[in-house]
Amino acid sequence: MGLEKDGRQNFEDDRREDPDEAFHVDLDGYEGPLDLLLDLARRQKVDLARISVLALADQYLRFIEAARKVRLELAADYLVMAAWLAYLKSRLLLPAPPKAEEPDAASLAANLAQRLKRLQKIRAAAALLGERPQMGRDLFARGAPEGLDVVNAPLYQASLYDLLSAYARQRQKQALSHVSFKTRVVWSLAEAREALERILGMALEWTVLDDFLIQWVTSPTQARTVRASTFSATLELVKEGRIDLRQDRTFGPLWLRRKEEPPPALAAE
Amino acid sequence: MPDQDHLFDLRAADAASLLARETPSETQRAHMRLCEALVFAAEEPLGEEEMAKRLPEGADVAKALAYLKAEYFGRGVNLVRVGKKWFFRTAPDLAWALQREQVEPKKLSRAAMETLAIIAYHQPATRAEIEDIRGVALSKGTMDVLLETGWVRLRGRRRAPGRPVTFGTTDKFLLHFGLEQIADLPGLDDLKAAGLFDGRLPKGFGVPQPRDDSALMDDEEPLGDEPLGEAFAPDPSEGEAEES
Amino acid sequence: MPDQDHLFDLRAADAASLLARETPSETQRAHMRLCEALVFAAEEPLGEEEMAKRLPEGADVAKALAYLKAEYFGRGVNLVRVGKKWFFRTAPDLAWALQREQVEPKKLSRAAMETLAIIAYHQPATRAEIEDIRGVALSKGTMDVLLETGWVRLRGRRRAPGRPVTFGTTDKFLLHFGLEQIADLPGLDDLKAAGLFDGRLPKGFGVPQPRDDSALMDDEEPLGDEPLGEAFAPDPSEGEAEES
Repeated sequence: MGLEKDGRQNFEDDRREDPDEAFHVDLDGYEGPLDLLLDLARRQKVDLARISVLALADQYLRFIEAARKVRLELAADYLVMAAWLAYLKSRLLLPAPPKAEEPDAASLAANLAQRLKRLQKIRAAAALLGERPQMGRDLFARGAPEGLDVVNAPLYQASLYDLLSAYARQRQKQALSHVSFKTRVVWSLAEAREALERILGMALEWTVLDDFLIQWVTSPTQARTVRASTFSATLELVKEGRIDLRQDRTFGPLWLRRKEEPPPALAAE
Repeated sequence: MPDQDHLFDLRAADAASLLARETPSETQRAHMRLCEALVFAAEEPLGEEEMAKRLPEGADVAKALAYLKAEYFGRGVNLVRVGKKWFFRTAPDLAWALQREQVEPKKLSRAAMETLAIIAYHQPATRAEIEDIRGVALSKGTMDVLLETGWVRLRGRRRAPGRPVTFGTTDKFLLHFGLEQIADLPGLDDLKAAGLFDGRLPKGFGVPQPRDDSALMDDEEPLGDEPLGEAFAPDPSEGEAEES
Repeated sequence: MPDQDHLFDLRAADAASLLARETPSETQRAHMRLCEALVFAAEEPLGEEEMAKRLPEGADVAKALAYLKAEYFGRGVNLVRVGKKWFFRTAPDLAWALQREQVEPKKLSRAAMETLAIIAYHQPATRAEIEDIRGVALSKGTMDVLLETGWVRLRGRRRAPGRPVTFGTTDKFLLHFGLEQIADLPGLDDLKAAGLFDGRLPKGFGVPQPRDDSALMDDEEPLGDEPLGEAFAPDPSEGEAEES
């Protein structure tokens, strides 16, 4: 209801005890002014169609007055309704103005009665709805349904044109952008080393490295890569102490020879 | 379980008498078996189209379901239609034997129940219309609770100043309350007879029938992309919000 | 499962004959309804003791269940007992209807289309050859999709280091693209005439005459038993994979 609990409530409460009051001045149970009006109307114990709006307005205003003594602050909804009912009451009591610019008091009253009736009906409907057997409370679906499956079976679609244009598109693209380099034959370090190790047995005495290479070089274009890789491989073998390498002068031929005594590390193996 | 259920049972009885008049053919029996298995296995109410896709071409699904419904009349489990969908559920009169002690479903507050009723009987309804009938501002919480149940949905927007969001009920609502269609709402005739919802219509325009069609009505338009926040938030002009 | 089901059906038929011999009394009918609803709503197979607790004192649960089982004999849904527990399940012979294939039209990705075209013209083609022509690595997904279409098949293996799998087209491919034979695929001149190639082609550019003989070619051998995984997996040495 949004009513503020007021600190002064108890004090005021003590002062106004009215045993004659026909109703409890407590708004907490009401869902707004229309609900309050409906409750008051019900106490008239007549059909809503024949309700006395004037009497109802009086009751409402008295109730609100009383309520304000209990709580200084009332929800705006209630006060707006009170103001409107006070206005309606004055209109109902005074003779109708000669030239009616506003709806006459009787139809305003009828309209209010109609709204109350509408609220009453929808309440009844809500109650009926709530009384219906409900799923999960009174009605139960199958406890353990197996479930239905939908398996998607893709159906691929493509036209011959799609196929041909896809083919032409990429063949053309590749034909124009494809720069083909001549495949370079590269002699890897591993290959060179393997080859060297295989023929080391022949090189007990000092031999020129290029003599070895001759066996491997089949075309002049390969000479560079073979020489470079083999040279690196010889350095590795020197480091391992398996061969000796010698060069007598700058840019002179490289001499290599197998070490006669295997190094202790290898002997141990 | 007043009037409405009685009506519902009458319809079911009508269906039952179908089998007294007609005997399904062998083929129809086969289709009934399939529909029975499909609806039984489905986790949710099953549409006739979905069944048709799983039955032999040209099978009369509606007829098979009518026979099947008749066969289940008076049984402990009934075949029930909700909207255009079908499902099995326990018979209403056996509720006492089935109620599970531990689970007491959360009850809706009075405000929520009334708001739900207004939306159901008056749909499509705007927040302002709900507030007008109840004579009190609608709290955001109430609407949230209802949307959370899945019984209420946002339908669209009213073609009117402010383009307010319109609310309606869902198939889940029908399912939950055991209604075949929105026209089966209890007390609807009474409400219509009282002519209570024609306030916003000119005289002679007729009493609007609540509609939960997915199609928008003439005075509705799609939700669009605007944020929906304002649809739920209390009108800023109203200081107080009810507690829900 | 077949044997078991057969036995089960015999037992069910026995049960069915029960109803031919005996007619349940009104009271027994009421108990059947309750059992039906209880078993239906239960989330797990339901024991007879559990049912007895919810049925009127002294009710013959076993008898009610026997009648009920008989009633469900031959229906789309059967009442089944496992040990001392009961549950409903859809009739085993209708299992096929619970699964529905839904045809979903799909377009091939550009990568897949290009790969397909290369396979068509250059078959038998290995993955490496396709990649060489396209100038981009072939993703596993692309090949999977093509095999799924049923338009591409594994032909055999190339007699070459690594024995790579060779791909070719299928009869389904011809059917889909309206070709009588693979040789009907247009050649370079036709493609040029159709405006699919412009004039800027390097000298010596050609389009192969495609062949899809089912017989393996001289440089092919049968697939053998080796796993095919490596035929699809992208070469680990290639960093970037095309998007499929």
